[in-house]
Amino acid sequence: MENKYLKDDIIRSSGVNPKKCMKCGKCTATCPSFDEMEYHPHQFVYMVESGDIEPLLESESLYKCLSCFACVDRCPRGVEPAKLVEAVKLSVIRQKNSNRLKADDVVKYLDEDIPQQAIVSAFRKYSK
Amino acid sequence: MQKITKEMLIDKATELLNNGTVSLVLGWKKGEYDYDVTPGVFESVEELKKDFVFGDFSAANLSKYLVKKTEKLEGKILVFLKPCDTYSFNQLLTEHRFDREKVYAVGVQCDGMVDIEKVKKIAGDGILSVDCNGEDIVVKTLYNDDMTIAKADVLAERCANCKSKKHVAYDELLGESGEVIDSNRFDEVEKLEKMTADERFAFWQNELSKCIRCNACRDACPACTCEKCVFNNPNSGVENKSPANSFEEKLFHIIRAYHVAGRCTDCGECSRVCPQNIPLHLLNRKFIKDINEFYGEYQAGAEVGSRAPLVDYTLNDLEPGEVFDRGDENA
Amino acid sequence: MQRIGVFVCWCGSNIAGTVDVKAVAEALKSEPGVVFSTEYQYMCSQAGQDLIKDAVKEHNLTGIVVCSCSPRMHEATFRKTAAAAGLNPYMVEIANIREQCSWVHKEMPLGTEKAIILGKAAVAKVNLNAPLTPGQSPVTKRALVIGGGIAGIQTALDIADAGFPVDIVEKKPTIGGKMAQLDKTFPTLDCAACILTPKMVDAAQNENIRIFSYSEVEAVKGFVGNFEVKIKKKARYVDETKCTGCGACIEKCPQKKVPNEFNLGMDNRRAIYIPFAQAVPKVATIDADYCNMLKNGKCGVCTKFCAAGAIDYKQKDEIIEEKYGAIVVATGFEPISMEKFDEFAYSQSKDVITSLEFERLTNAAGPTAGKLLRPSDGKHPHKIVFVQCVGSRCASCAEKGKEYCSKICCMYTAKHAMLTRDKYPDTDVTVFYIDVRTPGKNFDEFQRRAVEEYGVNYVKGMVGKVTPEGDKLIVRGSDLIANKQIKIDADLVVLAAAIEPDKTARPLATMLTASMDTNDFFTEAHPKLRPVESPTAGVFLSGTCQGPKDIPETVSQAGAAASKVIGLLQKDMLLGNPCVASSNQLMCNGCSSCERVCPYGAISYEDKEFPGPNRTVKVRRVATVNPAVCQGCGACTVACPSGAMDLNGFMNSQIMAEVDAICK
Amino acid sequence: MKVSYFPGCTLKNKAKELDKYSYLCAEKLGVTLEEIEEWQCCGGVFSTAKDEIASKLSSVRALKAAKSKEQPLITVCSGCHNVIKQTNYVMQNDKEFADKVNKYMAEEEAYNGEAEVYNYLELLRDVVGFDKVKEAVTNPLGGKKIAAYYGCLLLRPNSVMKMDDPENPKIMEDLISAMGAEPVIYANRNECCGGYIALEDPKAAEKRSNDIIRNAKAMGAEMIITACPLCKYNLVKNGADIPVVYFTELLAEALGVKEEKDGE
Amino acid sequence: MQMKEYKPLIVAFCCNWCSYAGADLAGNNRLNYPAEVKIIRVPCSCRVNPMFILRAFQRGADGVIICGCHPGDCHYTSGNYFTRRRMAALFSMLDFLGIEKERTRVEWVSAAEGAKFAATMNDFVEKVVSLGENKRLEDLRCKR
Repeated sequence: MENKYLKDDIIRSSGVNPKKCMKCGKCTATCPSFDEMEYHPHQFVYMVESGDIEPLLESESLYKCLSCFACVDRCPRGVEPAKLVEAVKLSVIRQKNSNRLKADDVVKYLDEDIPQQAIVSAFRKYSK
Repeated sequence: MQKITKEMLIDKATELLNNGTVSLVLGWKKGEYDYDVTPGVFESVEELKKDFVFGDFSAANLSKYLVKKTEKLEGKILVFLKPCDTYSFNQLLTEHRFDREKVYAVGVQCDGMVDIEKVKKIAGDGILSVDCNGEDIVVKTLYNDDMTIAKADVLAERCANCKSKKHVAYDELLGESGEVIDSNRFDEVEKLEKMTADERFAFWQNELSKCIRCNACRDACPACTCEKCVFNNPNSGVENKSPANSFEEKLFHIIRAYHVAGRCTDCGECSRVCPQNIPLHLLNRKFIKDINEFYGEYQAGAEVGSRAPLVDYTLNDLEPGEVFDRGDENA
Repeated sequence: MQRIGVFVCWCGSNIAGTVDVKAVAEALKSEPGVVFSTEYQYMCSQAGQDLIKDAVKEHNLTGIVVCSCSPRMHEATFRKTAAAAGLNPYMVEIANIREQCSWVHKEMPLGTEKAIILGKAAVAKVNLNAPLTPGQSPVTKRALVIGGGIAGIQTALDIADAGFPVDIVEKKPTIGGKMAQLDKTFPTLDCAACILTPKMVDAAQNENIRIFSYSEVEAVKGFVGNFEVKIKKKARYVDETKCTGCGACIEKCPQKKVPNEFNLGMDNRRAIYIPFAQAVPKVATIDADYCNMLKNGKCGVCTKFCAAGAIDYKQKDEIIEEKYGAIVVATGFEPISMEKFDEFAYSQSKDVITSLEFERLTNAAGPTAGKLLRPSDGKHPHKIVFVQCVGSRCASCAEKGKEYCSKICCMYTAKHAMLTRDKYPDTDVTVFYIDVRTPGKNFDEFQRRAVEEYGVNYVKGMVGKVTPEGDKLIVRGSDLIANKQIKIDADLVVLAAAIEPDKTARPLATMLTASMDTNDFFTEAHPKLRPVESPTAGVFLSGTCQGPKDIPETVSQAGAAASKVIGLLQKDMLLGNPCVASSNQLMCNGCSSCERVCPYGAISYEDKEFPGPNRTVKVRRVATVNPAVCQGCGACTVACPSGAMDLNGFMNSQIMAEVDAICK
Repeated sequence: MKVSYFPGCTLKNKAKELDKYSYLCAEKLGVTLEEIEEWQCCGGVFSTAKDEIASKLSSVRALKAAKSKEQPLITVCSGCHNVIKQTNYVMQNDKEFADKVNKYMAEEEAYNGEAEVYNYLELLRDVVGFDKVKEAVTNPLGGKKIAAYYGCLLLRPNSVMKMDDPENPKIMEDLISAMGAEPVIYANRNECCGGYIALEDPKAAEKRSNDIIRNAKAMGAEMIITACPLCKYNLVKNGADIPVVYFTELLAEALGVKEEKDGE
Repeated sequence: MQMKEYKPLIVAFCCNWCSYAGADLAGNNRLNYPAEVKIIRVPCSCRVNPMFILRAFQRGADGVIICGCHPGDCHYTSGNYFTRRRMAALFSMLDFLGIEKERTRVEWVSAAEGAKFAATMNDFVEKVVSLGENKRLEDLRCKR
């Protein structure tokens, strides 16, 4: 997808206006997955706004967001970074053969106590 | 739902007259034919028994008459109000046009009013009587056999597109009060908006050319209660001196619609009383529709004391130039 | 019928170069009402003005049209000329044939044609002009200042110094406001009490100043120069005239568990109290919510120990009515509640405090006698985290925070950080900031000193979560420069809470018909040119009630407001603008449309008797315009459906006549 | 009174006790849970993308079922609650989205967010009332120090969930008090446990969970209660050395319905 | 009637504090605009009654433009906010009646915007000229 269209698409699909960001960094301050992420919530906002989206598409960070909405609730400007992360991630896994989690792979992750909720959630987050 | 009969109204009025609650009754008065019902003031039970009517032609919105009737009144006046009339009632209260203390308002359940012009179109001229029995009306004429017509087919436009069956003001109810209705009343306006400017102009030229400037619309309008209308005001610069080619002759309807914009409750009296059947309510509805779209939903008269949109503002209102861009989207 | 003289000015070649002035004068001769028409090189010159005056006398003119430059240039000149000739100055109209004609058109025929039309419009208007006289109203030479913080005190002192009596109404038992609670003031670090308390004493001793402490404004009537105000003096159960402020009653009061609001609840006071040592008036007040005597009639200790016999349990609220010529609003601010920001754990830990609480903790007269100790365990904190912009610049949720910048937090945080490092060099101080905003004299230098000389650690980022654990506060924040999330085990967290207008401001604005913005800050008459006046004539703004500001700015605004008040009070009579609205009551419906668009609250309603038919009388509600308050915008005239409301000098018929003349 | 009940996949499988005690407690408190027919999995996590439609249909069907019975829809599992409540919110507030969904489900009647969605906790607080719960307690928990763990799904996004103050909630604390125990306030009770990431990156989940357990214990907790099977899994798996139980189980104990029925 | 070059008639209502001063500034800077524009001074744009506009059209004006202070800068704090609502409603109604929308305009011109004033007038006149003579309002009630 052309970069410009990709940006528009992500903004439309997420409903987020990255221009509202005042770059305070509270999202990143509050993100529980910070250590696991290469790009952090405030960078998602900035990079989408500046059209620098390619690195995000290839980053593991996409799959580290917990959808815990801490950044959404605590953002003083109502930017909702988690929605951007979700939209960028969707734009990747919607491509053909881009599912991150395949049914066959699941077995290796299972232990006997793991709740169904974890499996369906992971599928929902990682696969189309 | 029970049917409300004229007897029930007369009984109520009689009771209130007799127990001294009210000294006057504002209601509907029978005319020569069943269908030419007019507003009437009744002072005694005898008068009520003689002339009071209520039925499918009790269309007149009586709220306006309260302005003059309460002016010098000692005691109270009884007024009967259909749901749409109660909106005008509230709007007049918002504008301090009469003293609420002087009025005893009885809300009357309304099943819609019949448009006699529609009946004539179906039954022809020479109508002798029109009787309603629920869903149908029976028409007797000079020339033809009795005819039964579905009431739904001859409902007045404003009743077919009724905006609310809810009484928003009353002291007492006869029958039931319903709900605000999600009506299709703006469809006609939308249809016009979708036309080209030329088509719209042709439409309105055709309609407004019929106007004979009888002032019936103004005189019936519950929002037009000015002590002196601007068109009769010698200082306004628009007073009607010689009708030929004068200013007001041509632009009367625009100014009138503008003056009631944000205050008009969409009661439809203007179109009902127009002897030339000009759809004047469309002008008012255009303003209402615009106001709803530009500034948020607003129903004049829904409550007492609300602030009309044209005497209000927000810092981020739409610019006058933007109203057209919208229009283009519609086109 | 008017007798109108037309005077066409050449303005040298400025007009005459593009407009055939002779032709204009000639053409206008035949307009209705015109009895004289001429042209001259410079109409505004003495000779030109004499020409006008002579013509008025010679031709018995009743109206004048000057075709010349813009009325913004010489309307006042020609009005004076008319007055000198014995005409009402408002019988003059100007046709602008220079700026709006000769200077913007190049061809003589076009310019001349347009000048004639503009002249005709002016003639048409003058034909309908009527003499206007500005209304006059006397001025009560006394000012009211609402709020006794630094803004109110400064305003009152300045007005009093100019010789006018001033009353200060303060809702708390003492004047002094927020500044009295501060420790040191930026950027000079002088102690707040040292510079404020002398001013408080000055105010108390100034014979032109009366202080109504523990009092509130109840009702305001009237208009500029003539306000009538009701002030409620709340019962303090102590006779102010007898109390010497000795404090014996306080020492003996058995009710010791009253949260001390002056120290923001961080310690306790008695039920009878003086808020702080330098209070003005230094008079005790009994807190009726806690006093055992007032609650259940069992105690009376304070009476026993009061040598002056000042205790009066039967004291009642008292209403004082007074007249004022001007009112100054100085209601100040409060920090917002931190309850909705519990990601910072304010309500979960005593060691998460606001900056104002920090002020009290470092103030020598505060609950810790100036030693910086943690509220939870009284230990000295070794790691302190300051968080800026808590609730400021917060656009996501109106019920939580404020969209605006609170303006003072960057500087006081720098001050707190610097003072901490100065007094306790063993303390680590970290400040989380979004931006550091220091646009003031010596402000940025101050903040840089905190960093460079005192070693305060400024981190560009925000705190996301504070987790109290054991006796530590785990602060998780971002460092955007390093692109890191950092964790600090802090001992104390200080939140720079946003400030908001005092809660009493909104009801007060309603009483004053003064306008407010959505944040409840008072709106100024013009944001740039009239920043200390409210749009409501006679109401002035001082301090943070108009917007966030620091002490130097507050004091300068207070002085500016005072000078505006002095300017008003030194007049004996107020001359109004005669071009005000007026309502034709015969036609008025009393519908209130005009009132709703009036920005000045100039329109009120009265029930008036009118003759009806057959010698009856009917009473109708009709509008009246207060000409002293009306500023003449004309919004009401258009809101009025019947045309009963009209504007002097710009009447419906006059503008309509101009339209007709132009479109003929 | 009768309410519609959406149990969700996990409650019929790994978290049967959460389901079972929900029924028992409700019954004791005079509420009948009517499991909606043929419910489908909610999907586990709500996608905030406006163009993600198919994954929200199962929630819409559940909501429509409740609407048709004119009953509020009750959820217990935090995951289901979050997904269904957010879905309902977009159906109410995003007309464009709702139109698409309704078109997609063309054969059925249009749905525009008419149903009300309550979590079981809200049912206890707002419908039953904690005072009534307190009255019904037969085995008070004797002042045990219990930490409520909310996680993220019950509280956020607050603009949609509107259950409690998202930064300082007290609904579970109030329940703990009503059951005769002592609530432990600790700041990390609304931080994420690591959620579904446990599947792929257990180390990450471990760190999150440890932060929570450590904080709760530091503030004196002897037990943790939760509403979410995934939260419980993460906390238990990552070395919680104090009991982690579902709040319904504890409630059943306090109401005295646990032993009797277990005996059957 | 003799055929001559079509010259429109434009009435411009300008508020005293901003736009009238802006027009004066255009003059001071000698910025040309067509002589067909005739300015009427009003204290505030909110003084402009829709009746004035209709009257102008009635008497043969081909275009009517209202100029006021920028929103937020009104000398009377709120006047132009009312203007904005009133004119939005009125213009939409005129459009509804089939009157050409290019004949009416509201423009915010500050006292510093002499150039904007001239440019606005040039543009407005150009648009009105392209429409030709205003017949519709006059003809609204005269069906031929």
